[in-house]
Amino acid sequence: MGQLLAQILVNGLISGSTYVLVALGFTMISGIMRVLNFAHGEFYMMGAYGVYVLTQYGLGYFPALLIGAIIVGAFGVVMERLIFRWVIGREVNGLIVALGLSVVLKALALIIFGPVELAVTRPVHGTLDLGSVSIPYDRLLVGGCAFGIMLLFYFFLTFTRVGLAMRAVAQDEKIAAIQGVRPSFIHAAAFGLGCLLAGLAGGLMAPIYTVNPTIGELPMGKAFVIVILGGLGSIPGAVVGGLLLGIAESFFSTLIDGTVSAMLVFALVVLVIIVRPQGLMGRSL
Amino acid sequence: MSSLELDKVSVAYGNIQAVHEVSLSVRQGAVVCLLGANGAGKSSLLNAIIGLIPLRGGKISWQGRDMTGTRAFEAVRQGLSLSPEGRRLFPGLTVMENLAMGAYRQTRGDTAVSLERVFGLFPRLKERARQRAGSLSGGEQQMCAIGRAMMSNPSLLLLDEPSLGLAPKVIGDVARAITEINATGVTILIVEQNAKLALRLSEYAYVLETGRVALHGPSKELIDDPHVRAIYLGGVATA
Amino acid sequence: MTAVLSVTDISRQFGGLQALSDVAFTTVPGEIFGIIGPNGAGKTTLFNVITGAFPPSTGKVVFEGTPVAGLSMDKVARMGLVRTFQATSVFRSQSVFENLRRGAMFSLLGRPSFLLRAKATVTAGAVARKRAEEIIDFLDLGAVTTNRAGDLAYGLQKILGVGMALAAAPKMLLMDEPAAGLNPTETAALGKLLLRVRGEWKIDIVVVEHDMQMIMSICDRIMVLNYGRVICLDTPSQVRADPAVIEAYLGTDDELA
Amino acid sequence: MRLGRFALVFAAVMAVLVAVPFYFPQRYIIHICVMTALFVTLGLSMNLMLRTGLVSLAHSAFMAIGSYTSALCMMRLGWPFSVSFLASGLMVALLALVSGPIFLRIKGVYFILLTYALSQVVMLNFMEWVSLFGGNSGLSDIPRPVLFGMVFNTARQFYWMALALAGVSFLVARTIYRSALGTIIDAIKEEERLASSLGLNAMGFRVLIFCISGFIAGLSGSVYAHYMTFLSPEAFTGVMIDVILINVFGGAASPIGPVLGAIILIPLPELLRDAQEYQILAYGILLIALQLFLPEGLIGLCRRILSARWRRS
Repeated sequence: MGQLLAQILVNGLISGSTYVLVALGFTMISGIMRVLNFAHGEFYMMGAYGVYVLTQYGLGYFPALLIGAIIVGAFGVVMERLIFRWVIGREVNGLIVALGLSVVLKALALIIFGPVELAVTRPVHGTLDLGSVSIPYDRLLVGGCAFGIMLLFYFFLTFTRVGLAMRAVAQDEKIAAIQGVRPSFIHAAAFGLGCLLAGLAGGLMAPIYTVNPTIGELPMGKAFVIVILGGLGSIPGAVVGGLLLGIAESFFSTLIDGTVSAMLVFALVVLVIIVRPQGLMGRSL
Repeated sequence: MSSLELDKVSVAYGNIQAVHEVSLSVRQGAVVCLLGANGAGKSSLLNAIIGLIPLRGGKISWQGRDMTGTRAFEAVRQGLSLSPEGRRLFPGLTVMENLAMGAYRQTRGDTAVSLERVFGLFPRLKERARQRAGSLSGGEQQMCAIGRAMMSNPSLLLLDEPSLGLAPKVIGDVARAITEINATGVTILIVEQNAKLALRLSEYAYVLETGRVALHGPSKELIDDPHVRAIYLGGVATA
Repeated sequence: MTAVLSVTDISRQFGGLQALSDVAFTTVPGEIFGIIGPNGAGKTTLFNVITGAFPPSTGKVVFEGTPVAGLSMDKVARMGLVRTFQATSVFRSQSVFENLRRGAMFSLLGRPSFLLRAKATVTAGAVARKRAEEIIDFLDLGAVTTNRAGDLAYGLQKILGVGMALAAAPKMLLMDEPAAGLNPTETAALGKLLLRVRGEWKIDIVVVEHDMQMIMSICDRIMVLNYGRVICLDTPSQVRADPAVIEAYLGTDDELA
Repeated sequence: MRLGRFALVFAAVMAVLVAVPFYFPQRYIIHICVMTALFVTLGLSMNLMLRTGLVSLAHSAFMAIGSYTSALCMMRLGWPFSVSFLASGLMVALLALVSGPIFLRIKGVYFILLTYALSQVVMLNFMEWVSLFGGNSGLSDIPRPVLFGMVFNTARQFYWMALALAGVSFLVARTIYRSALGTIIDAIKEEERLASSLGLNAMGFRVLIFCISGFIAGLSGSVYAHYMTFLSPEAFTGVMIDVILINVFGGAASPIGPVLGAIILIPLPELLRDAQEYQILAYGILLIALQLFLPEGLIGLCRRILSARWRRS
């Protein structure tokens, strides 16, 4: 029983960590710009295609992951300047615009790559056996990278000037402005960074699953659940909510089955909403 | 020689006009206070000076530079700084981080100097440096807000209701700090509803009533003016 | 004399902050009761506790013998205790007449169950129109009945807001800073209006206000809050002369010592 | 009389629409007409939500629930179509009644996210509960409806059925908007706090509208199921966006908005089947452009033009 629990926990933490990466960007964008980026899953999808294309051109997996994510982030900045800045603070309008962008990006992927499943070569093979718990190396890599990225992101938010300004803008944009922070710069930077995180998550998951134009939908759905659980706009909430979701899913689906797990998780979300409508961690960065 | 000049400044929210053609001037190095009952337009005026609300009309200049239309994030580079009404700290950030935000436009070296100065003014902040600003007491929050405003090393400090909701003893601490700040050459425009406190701290006062200057003069003379009392306590105004 | 609104020993904490401590008062029929205090004294918190926006930590609020603390705002309004807001007082996109008609209609058709009573809609429609017309006469709004409420001058919007509350057929009005944002002329007009509301409509009023001039001139009794405590509860002339009140408003001399 | 004029116009439009299959007997055109009428219905159901100030992403799932309910009632329980049809609406309304008081406590954005999660869970059930819903391969051989002894098995008959449903939905929506209930939901959308302070139980009315809206969405699903005779979860992907787009494009401020939106937008992808990816691409760009440049939709544009002309004359 203890072994099973350990295995469930490890699996949950690994899948949860990638959920966190997607949810972090989503929640940060909504916290800072009051925009619900329903196209967030498509930035994840772009990250996966980025790795696919770049490795096709002979780049190694890790450089491809990094460069791909940076391109996704840069594209996010462009989208913010082009589209999203007009709907800042108007959550419903922002949502519809983002839905539109999501449709556009999926269609573009379909036009460029077709509806086929593309495979990215796995950078590592084999399985790590720790007595009773066994973890495939590629999964371990994803989990390790995801936690590493979370750590870097944490350091960025805590110790850099721009990171600090992002948190300040999320809490009180006007007051941040009178300290000399240019809000439009922070908006673009936060949107780009959020997209970069989603791109990284997509790139990390690409070798494990195949790549197709709709792969972003699932992680985005998870991100929604996570932000309801953790509180919209809350960074700690995204981490706690993501890991919680990963472990809960792993637990329920190992012991019962996938569908029941999804329903139980949904019931959990409804429960959280009844008890704490602002989410587990409230609304602050 | 006057340094902050407001010339017929008007401010409005939608169809509610908050400030009507207010003109006032503040001498460099002085402490000047703006009095008035609630809703008199005092905060609106400060917010307009720093660029948080656009002007409906009029002109603002600071040290001879035209500040009309300056956006909020540019004002700090002109030496302006505001400690807003209700403190408005970043509640999820620590005291240290709030102060760091105040020094957002400063270089690392200048930040260290400003920090020393702020900790000198408010030793309590040093003890609370790692605490979340939202968990501070009211007095500490006010110190943090003034401290944050001082971190940009401003030449003009705008203080909005620094005594609001504070216990009398803490008000004394804050008042002393304001005097100290002024002694280092910072010009201060202070909005207060605690009239006695404000008049004691300042050398000149303007009294606003429903968005207009109703009265102004040297603070010493206004302290005993029945008009001021009438504005606050609704007695029969004789003038 | 029976109490209309009775508030017993209300306290309320936020985190570590004691926003209200042991606030108590009782209004009598036919009274205009004022609540004042410097900024941050706890007026808004008290108002929110009375109107059920959040429950008190301890204490009771009783309206005409029924405890109301913690009940939803609409339910309390249907019982006859109607509140007005500082900022949002009208439906900006609608005409003046429609605003008043809504005020009356919502009090009559407040719950979805009205759809089961076929006649309710018809009678309510007629009653609402009649009430709206009455109030237009009372407030002398005849010249602007078809104007969009959002286009009215701010002072008139406030008057309309009072009219809408009247249309809801209240027994008592609870008003949150009705004079905020008004100029002295408008404030004076509003004060007169409140006196007429009490006189001609027999509606009691509890008003939280900053404007001393107005509150002193219309209230029968005034309660002064400072730091969440009642420091004075008396007639206007007594309140104005009370040293504790003067100190609360103008500050004390020993703060700089 | 205004009512008289409206009744006349409505009857005339319906008459023209009823006659469409006689002039365009081609099967694919009638298919498009059926789908358009169903989306008019669904669009109107969403319009009720939007008028109350709520964006629901659960309506595609609502339609799906209606479809499966109606199909299974006939297939498993052997109920007649008329009963199954009503059951499909009631099923969704019941779900709305139970979930509404919880979901609708949540304002704005959380409500949107939550309805999205709800729709995901619902669709997951259809996919995974194979014994009942047939999983990804879905349900096939759904029986054709029999009403008043008449078997509905031609596209033309379904068109009339869908048209009747759309017509009734339109009348229901219009009646609601023009009644006291309409005033109430407008007030809730504009100033909920103020409406409550005057004695309005805003939550009660929001739940009511959620139920009515769900009921209509369920009915549209029922007609869809028996028309297609085949159901799979996949069929409902994209509906979520379509139904919002219809309202945004047409303009959500009037019940005519979603009608116009559906009539213009639904035939488009069907007519250009060959270039579907490009169609979808154009769809997305349209959605963004509309939201940025024409946030009030066609109806809003018409009103602006009309009022500008009114002012000039």
